[in-house]
Amino acid sequence: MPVALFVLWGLASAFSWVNPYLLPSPGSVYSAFIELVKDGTLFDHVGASLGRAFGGYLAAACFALPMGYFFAKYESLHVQSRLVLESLRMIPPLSLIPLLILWLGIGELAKLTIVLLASFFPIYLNAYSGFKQLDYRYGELAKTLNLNTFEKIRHIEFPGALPAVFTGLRLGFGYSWRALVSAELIAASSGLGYLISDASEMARTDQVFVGILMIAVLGIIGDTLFQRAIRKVAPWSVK
Amino acid sequence: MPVALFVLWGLASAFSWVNPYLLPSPGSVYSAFIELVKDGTLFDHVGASLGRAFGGYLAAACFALPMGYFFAKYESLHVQSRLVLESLRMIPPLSLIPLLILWLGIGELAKLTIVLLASFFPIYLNAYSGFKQLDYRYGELAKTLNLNTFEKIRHIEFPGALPAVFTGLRLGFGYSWRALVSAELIAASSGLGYLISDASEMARTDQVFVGILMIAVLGIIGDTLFQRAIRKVAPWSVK
Amino acid sequence: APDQINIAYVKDPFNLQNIVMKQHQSLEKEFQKDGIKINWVSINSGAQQAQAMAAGSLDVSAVMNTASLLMANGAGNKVLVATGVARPTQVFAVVGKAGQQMKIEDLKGKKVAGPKGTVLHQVLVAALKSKGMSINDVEFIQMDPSKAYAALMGKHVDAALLAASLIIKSNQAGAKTVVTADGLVNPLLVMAVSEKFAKENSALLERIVKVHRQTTKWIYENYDQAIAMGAKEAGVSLQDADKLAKWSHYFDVITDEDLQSLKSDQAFLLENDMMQNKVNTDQLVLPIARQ
Amino acid sequence: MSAVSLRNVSFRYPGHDNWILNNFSLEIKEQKVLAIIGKSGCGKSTLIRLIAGLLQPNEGIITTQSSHQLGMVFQDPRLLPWKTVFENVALPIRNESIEYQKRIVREVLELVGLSHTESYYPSELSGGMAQRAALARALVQSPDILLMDEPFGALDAITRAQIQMDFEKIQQTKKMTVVLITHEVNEAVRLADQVLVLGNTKILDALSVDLPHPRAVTDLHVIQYAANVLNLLTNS
Amino acid sequence: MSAVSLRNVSFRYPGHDNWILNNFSLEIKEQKVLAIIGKSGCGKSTLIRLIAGLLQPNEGIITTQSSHQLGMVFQDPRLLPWKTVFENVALPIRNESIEYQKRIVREVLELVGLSHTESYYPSELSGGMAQRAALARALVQSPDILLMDEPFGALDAITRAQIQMDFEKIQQTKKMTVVLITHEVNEAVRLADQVLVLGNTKILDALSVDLPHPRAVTDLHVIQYAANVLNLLTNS
Ligand SMILES: Nc1ncnc2c1ncn2[C@@H]1O[C@H](COP(=O)(O)OP(=O)(O)OP(=O)(O)O)[C@@H](O)[C@H]1O
Ligand SMILES: Nc1ncnc2c1ncn2[C@@H]1O[C@H](COP(=O)(O)OP(=O)(O)OP(=O)(O)O)[C@@H](O)[C@H]1O
Ligand SMILES: [Mg+2]
Ligand SMILES: [Mg+2]
Repeated sequence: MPVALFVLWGLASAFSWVNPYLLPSPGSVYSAFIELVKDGTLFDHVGASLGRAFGGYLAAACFALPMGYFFAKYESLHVQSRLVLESLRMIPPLSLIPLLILWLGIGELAKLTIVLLASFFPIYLNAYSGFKQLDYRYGELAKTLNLNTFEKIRHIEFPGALPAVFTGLRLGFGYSWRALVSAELIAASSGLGYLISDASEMARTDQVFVGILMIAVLGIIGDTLFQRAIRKVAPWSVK
Repeated sequence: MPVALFVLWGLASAFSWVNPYLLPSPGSVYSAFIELVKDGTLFDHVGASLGRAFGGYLAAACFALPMGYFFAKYESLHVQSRLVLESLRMIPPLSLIPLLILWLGIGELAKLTIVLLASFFPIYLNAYSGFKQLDYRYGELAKTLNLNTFEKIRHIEFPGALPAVFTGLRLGFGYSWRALVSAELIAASSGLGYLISDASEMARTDQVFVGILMIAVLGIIGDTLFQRAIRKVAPWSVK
Repeated sequence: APDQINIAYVKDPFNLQNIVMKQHQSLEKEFQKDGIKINWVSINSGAQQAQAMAAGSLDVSAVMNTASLLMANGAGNKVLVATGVARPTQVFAVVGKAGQQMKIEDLKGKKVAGPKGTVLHQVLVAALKSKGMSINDVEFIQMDPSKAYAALMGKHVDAALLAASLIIKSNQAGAKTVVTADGLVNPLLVMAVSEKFAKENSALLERIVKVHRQTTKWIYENYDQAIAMGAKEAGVSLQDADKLAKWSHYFDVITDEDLQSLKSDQAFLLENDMMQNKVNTDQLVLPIARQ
Repeated sequence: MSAVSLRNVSFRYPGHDNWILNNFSLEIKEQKVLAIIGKSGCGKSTLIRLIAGLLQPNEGIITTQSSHQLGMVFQDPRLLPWKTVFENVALPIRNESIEYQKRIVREVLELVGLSHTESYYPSELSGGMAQRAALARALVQSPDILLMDEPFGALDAITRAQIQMDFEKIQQTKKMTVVLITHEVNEAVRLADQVLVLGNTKILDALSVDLPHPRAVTDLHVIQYAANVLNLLTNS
Repeated sequence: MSAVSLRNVSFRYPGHDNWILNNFSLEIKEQKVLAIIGKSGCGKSTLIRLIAGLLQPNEGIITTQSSHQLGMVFQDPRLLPWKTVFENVALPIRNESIEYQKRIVREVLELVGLSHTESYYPSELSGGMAQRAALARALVQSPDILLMDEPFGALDAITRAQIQMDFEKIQQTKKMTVVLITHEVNEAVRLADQVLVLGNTKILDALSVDLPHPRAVTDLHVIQYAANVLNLLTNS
């Protein structure tokens, strides 16, 4: 299927079915790619974006997983913070950019926060519902085995919630990539998101496509590594 | 907690701890709200946005749920389409706007597509993993009971996957709201997202806040209704 | 004195002075002896520049359009003019759909896409007015230029308000320019500074302005070299770079005429509900900008 | 005629080397009760799952008449947690009219002593109650072939005897083809026309029980047969 | 001295009106085996869960010595699906050294006849094997109080007799306090010092079994006692 799409793209360009100013030919995208690789800027962009996407993602995971766990466990915490969390979940991060600039300035922190806001909720909500749906029978077992909190998480709750947690982590990872364009609207001078919006401003559609394809390719590589890792760590979770 | 935040906001404004240009006072937000209500534009914005958010969301759900189901069932379908789907999942919708305009024009279709792209993946991936993780023992039961495909979905697979599906639907709903700002960057003349970006461009921070708060409030109401509905339809899924 | 200056780097639409100033590290050199660090931050959006100034993250913007500057001031965020940069009359244009050459009159009843409240919008209004029409005679669709460009290429609109490279690209795609800002409005790009910085560090500001003016001079003296630099940075061909530079009309000292166009800009913004409070535009221009 | 026939069936679980059944043949007679006993882990459940078509043999063929309706009681109750007892039990007759469903389900719940728990969810049942509900679900449609994997294992002696008796009666009228896995030698002899002793990969012994129904556990003949079976089991 | 004492305990499940235990008192003697029998659904599992502290009584108090270690065999095997048999069984002694764990776990798996399935996941076990793994998990730490809810229910007669015998031996040396729920009257009489017949909400009858260990099911005294218990059960 990807091959078919690629062929279609080639044909569409070759026979000028579509406007080449909006959908550049594979050839011109390739030469834009080579050009960007040669002058080294592509690596700068990739480097900057990788840092932001992973940084924001890791931060999101670090907040979201414990929150999901504790909120599932102590429903009152969940109820308490529901309004604030749900608001944050619904509010478009793009609209928060001015406030983020106010509080966090125009440096990396604001960009990381945009990524964090984008990827936090799938991780959090999936963890929450994963921990919430745990089979109570294993909870009883934990009690008779005298497991302490940490042991209970390790032996019972985490493995039990893992399928849901894993889905959340995968989703969050995707959203952290997606958020790059928004994040790099804030005073960025490098990064794939910046490349895309800058090139788009200058009608360099070929460069836009290089940016899009890089994001897609890196994202897929990341997702694949991710799935490998989980298969290693928790073979039971992926039948 | 929401109350505490509100009080903090009031105090911050009253004592000018922060720049009112970036964080307007509750009073000025309120009067902007009244102003927008009086001239009736707020209702237009809300109406337009509700239509888009729900339209895109419903479309996303209509595609994502069956896809999640069939891909979980027929792994080869999943493998086949993985590259394309994962690419779409990673690519920032903002960067696709020019292409969407090219193909879908500047009407509602392009906006709905942005909303769809934003909310599709949580629904799809959660449904996929929900259906994938189904207890095989109930599948055996279905076989001995001679359930046909539809009966199997109705009695066994759907209820079994429901907790995961529900989390996906909730997440997707949030993202459909969030996508409004991006969606309404495409040639919109009304909608809360338009209100926010327009007001932000014109330095009308008070109106920006009206827009943000409306999105948050409507989103929370939607989420609450949603949870009520699920509790009615499937009481077993929320213990 | 501060130990660093945060200054916005704005390369679009083809701001050659800024490009050269950064490449030559002129400011870095100027302030090296004082131990002051220059932080370039890339922010293209005028609105975002103003927000960053309000938040204290930005001191100076090398290039800001006057509409953003006026709107910020109208909302109480004091941003002042430090010196002139360009009067890019041909950099802003109304471009028609590929195919026929449209005249302004032909726009009647047509779909025109572009960004509201900007010079481009102003150009459209002025052009229509010059033929006895108003903005209500066209179907105006709010979009930023890169999206308007896409809509024009996809033939979903009849005309688009475009700037700089987008004009060149659309012309190459067969779309014909209907009218430019030339003779209709006087678009102004200026160097802007937050009121706080202007007050507290006027000496530093003077030196920044001085470097900027030296750069402008250098560009006219070493035109080919400057064009090559700009072409590379903006990712356009030498020809296009030359075209863009010619369209831009770089300058430095603000004239009475410029003050007048600031006034008419404000009138336009007020008229279109883009500004709430009128400000005294003369007071927005610092004395150094005029010498 | 055979209701089910297995010919030269071999089976092992994917990823495991050991054969559970090896070149295994068996004819299951129409309208008769076949009891299977054997040590824990010898392959009884695997055999019944092969017959039900839930597993595919690596070699050999298994034939059942396609017109035959199948009922199955798994070794675990396998009730759907999102359905009440009533809804679980009504599942096999889901296409009948509501009135019919109500009547029949109540009848069969009465039989297994669960009348009062119609509206309970499975999580609210005791172990034995869940097992009885599963039995009720299998009986509700009077299947042509009934496969039961230790259907009475979690019941106390009294309840068990009661249900055995009721089942014997039903079988006398309905004449289903039954495969019954059990650990209770008495139960096997009381209910079955033939008792099969299963060992690793093969049948160790078979014994026909030629006694008239209804049989009583206290009947001397039954006791005699039971002693024989226990002997077979012990010596195997 | 009592290992566990229940005083005037009443319990009903939240949202249900019927009392499972009502004003229920019981002393469980240290180092003795108490067998509980009773009809399906009468409240045996509920009682054992109250003793284990998994449920809280609505009224009355339950006291156990806090220093006492608890072992429990649930009515379902309740093995963790993400752990192998070895890992599941080693869970109660997770804080001991690896060498010790290996030694002890292998010993106890040997005892229940699961040596060859150390590395199996629970989904690869037969019903009886899973139950034996659960039993092994409870025995691995030689708890002070051992609560067992039908621990041998899914085993065939031979394996069951074998494990009963082994358990009797262990109990003779370890002298745990044991509560054993069972449906097998013979089993109760063979293993227990006292047999309790539980009915709805209360104890119907109690019987001390004063026979020396080891006991054989074929012993006449045992048969006599078993007949008595069955009588109690039938008449209750
Ligand atoms: N979670 C629950 N919620 C409501 N009622 C319950 C729950 N668990 C058990 N019951 C009810 O309590 C009663 C006693 O159940 P319990 O499991 O104690 O029986 P039992 O004696 O162990 O039976 P069995 O021998 O069948 O296992 C039953 O009527 C059952 O329906
Ligand atoms: N899913 C599986 N994967 C691998 N091995 C399995 C699987 N299921 C069962 N086995 C193995 O197959 C053998 C037979 O299992 P089966 O469940 O048929 O035994 P059984 O005779 O029903 O025993 P029990 O009386 O204990 O229920 C066992 O050794 C078991 O370990
Ligand atoms: Mg079995
Ligand atoms: Mg029980």
